[in-house]
Amino acid sequence: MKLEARDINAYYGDFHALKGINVAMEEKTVTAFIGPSGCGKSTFLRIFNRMNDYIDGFKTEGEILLDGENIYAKNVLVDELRKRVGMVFQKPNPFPKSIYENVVYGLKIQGMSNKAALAEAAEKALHQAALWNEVKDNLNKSALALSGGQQQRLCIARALAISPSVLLMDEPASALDPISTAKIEELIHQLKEQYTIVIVTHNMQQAGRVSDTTAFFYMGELVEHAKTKTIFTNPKDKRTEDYITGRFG
Amino acid sequence: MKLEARDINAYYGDFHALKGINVAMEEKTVTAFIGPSGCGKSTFLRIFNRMNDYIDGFKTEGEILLDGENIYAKNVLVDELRKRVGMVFQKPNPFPKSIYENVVYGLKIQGMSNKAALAEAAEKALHQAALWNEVKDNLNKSALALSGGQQQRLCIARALAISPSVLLMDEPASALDPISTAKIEELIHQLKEQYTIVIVTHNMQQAGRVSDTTAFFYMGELVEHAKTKTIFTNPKDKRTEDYITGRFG
Amino acid sequence: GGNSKESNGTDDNLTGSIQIDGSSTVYPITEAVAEEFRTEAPDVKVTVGVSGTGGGFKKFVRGETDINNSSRSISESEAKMAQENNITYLELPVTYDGLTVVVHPENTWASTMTVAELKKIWEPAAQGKITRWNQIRPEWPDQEIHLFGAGVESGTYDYFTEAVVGKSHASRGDFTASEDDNVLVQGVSTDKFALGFFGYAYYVENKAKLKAVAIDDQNDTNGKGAILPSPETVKNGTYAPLSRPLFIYVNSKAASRPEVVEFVEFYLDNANALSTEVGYIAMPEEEIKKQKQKFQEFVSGLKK
Amino acid sequence: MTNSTRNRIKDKAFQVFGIFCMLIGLVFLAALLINILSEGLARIDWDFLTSLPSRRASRSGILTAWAGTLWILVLTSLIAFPLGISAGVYLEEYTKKTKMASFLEINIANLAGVPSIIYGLLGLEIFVRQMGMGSSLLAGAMTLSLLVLPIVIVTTRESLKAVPQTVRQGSFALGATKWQTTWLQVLPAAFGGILTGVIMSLSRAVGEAAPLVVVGALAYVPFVPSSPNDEFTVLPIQIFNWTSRPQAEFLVNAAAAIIMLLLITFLLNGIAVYLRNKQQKKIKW
Amino acid sequence: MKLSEKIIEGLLWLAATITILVTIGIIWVLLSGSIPFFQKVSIIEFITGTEWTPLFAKKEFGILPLVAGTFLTTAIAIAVALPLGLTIAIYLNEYAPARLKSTIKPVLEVLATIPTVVYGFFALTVVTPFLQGFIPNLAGFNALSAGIVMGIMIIPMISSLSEDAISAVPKSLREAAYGMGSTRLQTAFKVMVPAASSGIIVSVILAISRAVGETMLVAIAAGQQPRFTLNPLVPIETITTYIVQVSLGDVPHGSLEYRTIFAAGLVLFVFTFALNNLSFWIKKKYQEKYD
Ligand SMILES: Nc1ncnc2c1ncn2[C@@H]1O[C@H](COP(=O)(O)OP(=O)(O)OP(=O)(O)O)[C@@H](O)[C@H]1O
Ligand SMILES: Nc1ncnc2c1ncn2[C@@H]1O[C@H](COP(=O)(O)OP(=O)(O)OP(=O)(O)O)[C@@H](O)[C@H]1O
Ligand SMILES: [Mg+2]
Ligand SMILES: [Mg+2]
Ligand SMILES: O=P([O-])([O-])[O-]
Repeated sequence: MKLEARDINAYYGDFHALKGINVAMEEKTVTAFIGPSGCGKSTFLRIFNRMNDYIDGFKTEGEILLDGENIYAKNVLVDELRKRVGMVFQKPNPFPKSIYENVVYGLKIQGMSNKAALAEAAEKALHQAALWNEVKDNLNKSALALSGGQQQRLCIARALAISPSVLLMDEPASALDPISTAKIEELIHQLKEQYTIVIVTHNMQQAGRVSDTTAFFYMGELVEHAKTKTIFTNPKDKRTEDYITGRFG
Repeated sequence: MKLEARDINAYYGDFHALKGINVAMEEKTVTAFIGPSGCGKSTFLRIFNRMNDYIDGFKTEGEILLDGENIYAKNVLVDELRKRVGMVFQKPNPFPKSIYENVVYGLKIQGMSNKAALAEAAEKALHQAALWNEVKDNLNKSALALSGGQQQRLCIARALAISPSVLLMDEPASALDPISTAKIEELIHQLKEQYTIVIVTHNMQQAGRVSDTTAFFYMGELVEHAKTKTIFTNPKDKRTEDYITGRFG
Repeated sequence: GGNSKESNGTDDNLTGSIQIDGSSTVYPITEAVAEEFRTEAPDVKVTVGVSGTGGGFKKFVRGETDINNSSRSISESEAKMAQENNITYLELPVTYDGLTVVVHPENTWASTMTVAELKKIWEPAAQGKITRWNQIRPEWPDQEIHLFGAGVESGTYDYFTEAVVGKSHASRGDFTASEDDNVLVQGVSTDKFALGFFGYAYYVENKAKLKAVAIDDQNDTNGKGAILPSPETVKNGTYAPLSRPLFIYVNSKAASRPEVVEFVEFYLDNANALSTEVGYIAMPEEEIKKQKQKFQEFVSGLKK
Repeated sequence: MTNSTRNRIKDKAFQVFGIFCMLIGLVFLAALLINILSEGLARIDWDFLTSLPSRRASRSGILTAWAGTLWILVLTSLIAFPLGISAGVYLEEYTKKTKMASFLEINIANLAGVPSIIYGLLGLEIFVRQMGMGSSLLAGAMTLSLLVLPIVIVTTRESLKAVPQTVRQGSFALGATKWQTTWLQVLPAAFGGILTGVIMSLSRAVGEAAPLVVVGALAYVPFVPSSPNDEFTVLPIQIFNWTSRPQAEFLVNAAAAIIMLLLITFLLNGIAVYLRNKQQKKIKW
Repeated sequence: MKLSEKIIEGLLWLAATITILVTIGIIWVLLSGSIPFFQKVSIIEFITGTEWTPLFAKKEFGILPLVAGTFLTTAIAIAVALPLGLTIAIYLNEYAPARLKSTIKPVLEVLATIPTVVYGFFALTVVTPFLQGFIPNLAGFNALSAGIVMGIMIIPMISSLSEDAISAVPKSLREAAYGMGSTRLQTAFKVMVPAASSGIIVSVILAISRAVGETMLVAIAAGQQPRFTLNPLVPIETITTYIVQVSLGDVPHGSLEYRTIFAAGLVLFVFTFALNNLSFWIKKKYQEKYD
């Protein structure tokens, strides 16, 4: 198992946001988290790179094993962890800097300063994110001037530049138009060959298209986790079925 | 026709938000507006009670006929219009007052002050909104202390109290839990007998359950408007089909 | 320094700074002297504060200032303090003043007042009691009287209370008291029912907005009836009891610095011209000469 | 008359009243500016700007006053900005919602509301007396620095708040440390806003007279200060002094000096507003 | 955590805690000046006495005349600023088109950026003579014109802060009100103002605190005569003016006069401190309501 959650409970102050969650994800697969708004998908996703650490009053119990090691162990350095677990957010969030500066930021803060090496890494990451052809002549343009879909792919490139092995994506296409959405979905297909991917989505068809397994969350609980096909055709739980068939949400 | 839109174009400053929309709605029917985020559903809905009037830079062209009269004609008084066209919003928005004060607000500002008459009207509206039994002992409690679903029904009661003939609802259940959602949907079924209802929803199954006709919007255009069944089983336009089948959104 | 300037009497070589503080009554003259002195010695920084005579002396006797402007002689307690701090000094009269009682120009009733009437207004017992014009003379208007007077750190206050109330530093406390005479002028000149007192120069400067009250000391040996302050009545002593000399006090340590010596000599040389310019009353020439001599002796005494 | 028409008439009436109230403010502002311009504009010339104070209004200038103001501005900036911006960064980026943090917050809100003259008393006792600085530029600038510190902190915090959380998250997610994120992403993104606040605080400092009166800046200072230890005067104090003189010519001087002071104040505010607008245009989150 | 990160955080922490030192400094300075004062003068006499003549031979130490002067100018200022400011806030929020609002708001805020000496000058040389045209008994220094001018000066505090508070009311409430057919006036007074009331109260309290602490304006235009009166037509003295007046006289360190300004300062500080805390507390409560 590449990633494994063991008995995860999470709290925002007194609010019990995640309730005893166990889940395991294999290497080089895509796992989709689905569920109605507020059920805890994002909270859970962010537990895998300890992104919730800075939230006041937030508390996690349980273990997350990445390659068999608990990332919540005492001696773990959070910034090192995040170099191994990249993240892409719902709204594209490029830094207000040039495209190039966005892509190399992760490398620069690691102390890399060789210009040629940086440029090479940037090109590679932009290629992987299927953005190179669109921006290669404008690397010094502000990232904010790109379209939403391009911005999101830039954020993916930025995450890839530091060579993580896991990629977390929180509704990466929900703010995008159909064409950009299709591009991102295609990209996920390609990235699966190298990366272990976890994606949160509210679009069930999207989950169906891109993921190998799907986990359905409801009110802080993991209701069901199974092969995507199984979830959509033969859900075990009534709540899953209600959600899939659009009874609510 | 109860409501009819003729060649509606709408602009936020330079942004062309609605493009040449024509649509007609019969009395005592439910019409659903669907479409991806930002396509103009809410903008269009709010045109029917001139709710956009106070937005700076907003401009409408075309005619909206309510019972055959153009509500954008010069001599129309907006506050009178809004008494005929009630509105329910996405997030429940009760006034920070008591339940009773919320329901009678619309009558009070019209100058009605007879206590008995107000109480009677309040009871009737709360009955219609299927809320009476839950709140009848607590009419003086703060409306903010109600649950989300109760708040939304209170907002519906508030709208019904001034006896409109049209009811506009902008994603009235999207912030609610499954049980409240079901209650609201049931309510819509009942209200249809007296009111002409227009509902915006992002939940296609909901549209399927509650509406008689469905209008699909895409990037400011009305792509298709037809019997709900037709739209869902046999859409004419490729974009409608893509959306219905979850290709994007 | 350039020759052209030296031929004009400037002394470019003098530097340093001179700290002056004290009387607001004397301030206009010292300010004028300091300003003219700039052309004499442009690199000497002269600062002149306005703390009132008493406030100034408090600093002077601790050696914090070089010169104190003073509208009365140093008091015993102040002198004692100076002694304790090993401060020695020289008193130099520089001009004459007629302490002026003023009212608003539209005040038609109070053109003359007797010293007794002033006492009735200003004595400590008047506080909260004498508050209306008609309490002074029944025929005067039944209107609240608004009083403006020199602040308690000022020599003017000491002098006025001594001369009018009979005891230095004793007066009522419910009046607008300011060390800054400009504030008093402002107050009286904008208030029809005001009465105030301050140095003659401030009256002269603002004659158009103020009306001086003629004072009757009910002592015919020095002029009969009510008398208005003027250069003549002050000089010949008929404007009594409110005529007085004004002084500067020079610290002996400071007087061993060349810029201070230069400044004081410049002061005495120009005292008459500048004091008349700002509104005070010139001293007789031989008096000035005497002071200059006194100062020179004082300075040469220090050198030994 | 129906209720509905009555409601509409009331509605209109209030609209008229609202415009009337606004006009009162605007007319007052216009009257003030026009009055001061008409009184003082003719008095402003090169001599006025470059002359030392004099007993004669017509010869008196504001050289020492604006030189003192300039000194105060520079010194205050040097002291208040590093302190205030650091404190703002600490409070916004580093503290969790602890008791200490909320105590600091209440404390700063309180300091922002302490009357300026109290700062004068603080400066008088601490800087002028205890630390023996006397009524020097340095003492004045330190006093004003403490006075504007809450403004700098609060505006720094607000500008930092305006930087979307997503920027920080983006940076953290790439393995950046707290300080790397703050220094490389958040502060550059907030720079415009911070600068705006900093300039606003200077404009406040320029206009303050009360605390400086208390620390003793009201001597007749007929020379331009040449070091932070010199005594000084500033424009508002020069104006205060001239205003308290009864002679009409000095009031003209005061009006002329007010024009210069307003010029500086408006200039600083103008720059701040310009920067803010530019910033808003540049970055659309 | 890395060492450099620790050091940087420590430095930033130091900067933040300096603000606490400032508060401690203020309290220490005020107390160390006042305590010796209160050893000579009974606190009872200080807070109940109606005569304030600490500079005179016959010394009285009743702070009430200064408090009355402060209260008077503040009350006049608020009487001017509150109705004007609140009306403007509502007008801008509910009636004015966005373009007008975005020009008027900053223009009105100019009122708050003008140094207060300028207002003092204007009150003394323009407003007082103007008012004397109607009120012949009006003294040259008086609380009335100082209070009026101060009121106009603090209009933007009330109008801008109240406007912000009204703007912060969720848009959905306004829409609900309009959706029911309310007029703008009804929307404003029946829904928006009640919902924003705590924010509006905060703005008024802050304006009061500002008026209480205002110095140069009253020092120039309201007079320097401690007087236990609520008559706005005569010269009075505020707490702040008293401090300025004594400071101008260049107070000898350690004297009783020197200490009176700290005692007066302490009273001023207590007033404003109470007001500021009150507003802070209300604001906190109010923020929770809408978060
Ligand atoms: N910072 C926070 N403080 C307190 N509660 C929070 C915080 N963030 C989220 N929550 C609560 O935790 C629960 C789970 O939130 P989360 O964002 O994980 O939901 P989600 O499934 O991602 O929903 P969505 O689809 O709307 O993004 C929600 O009830 C939310 O209100
Ligand atoms: N006040 C406004 N000013 C400018 N543009 C606006 C405004 N309100 C909406 N828009 C724009 O108009 C378009 C249509 O918005 P609208 O709110 O009608 O979309 P919608 O279909 O209701 O979306 P959603 O499902 O997210 O509610 C969007 O692109 C939106 O950005
Ligand atoms: Mg989420
Ligand atoms: Mg919408
Ligand atoms: O001249 P005095 O200021 O001391 O009165």
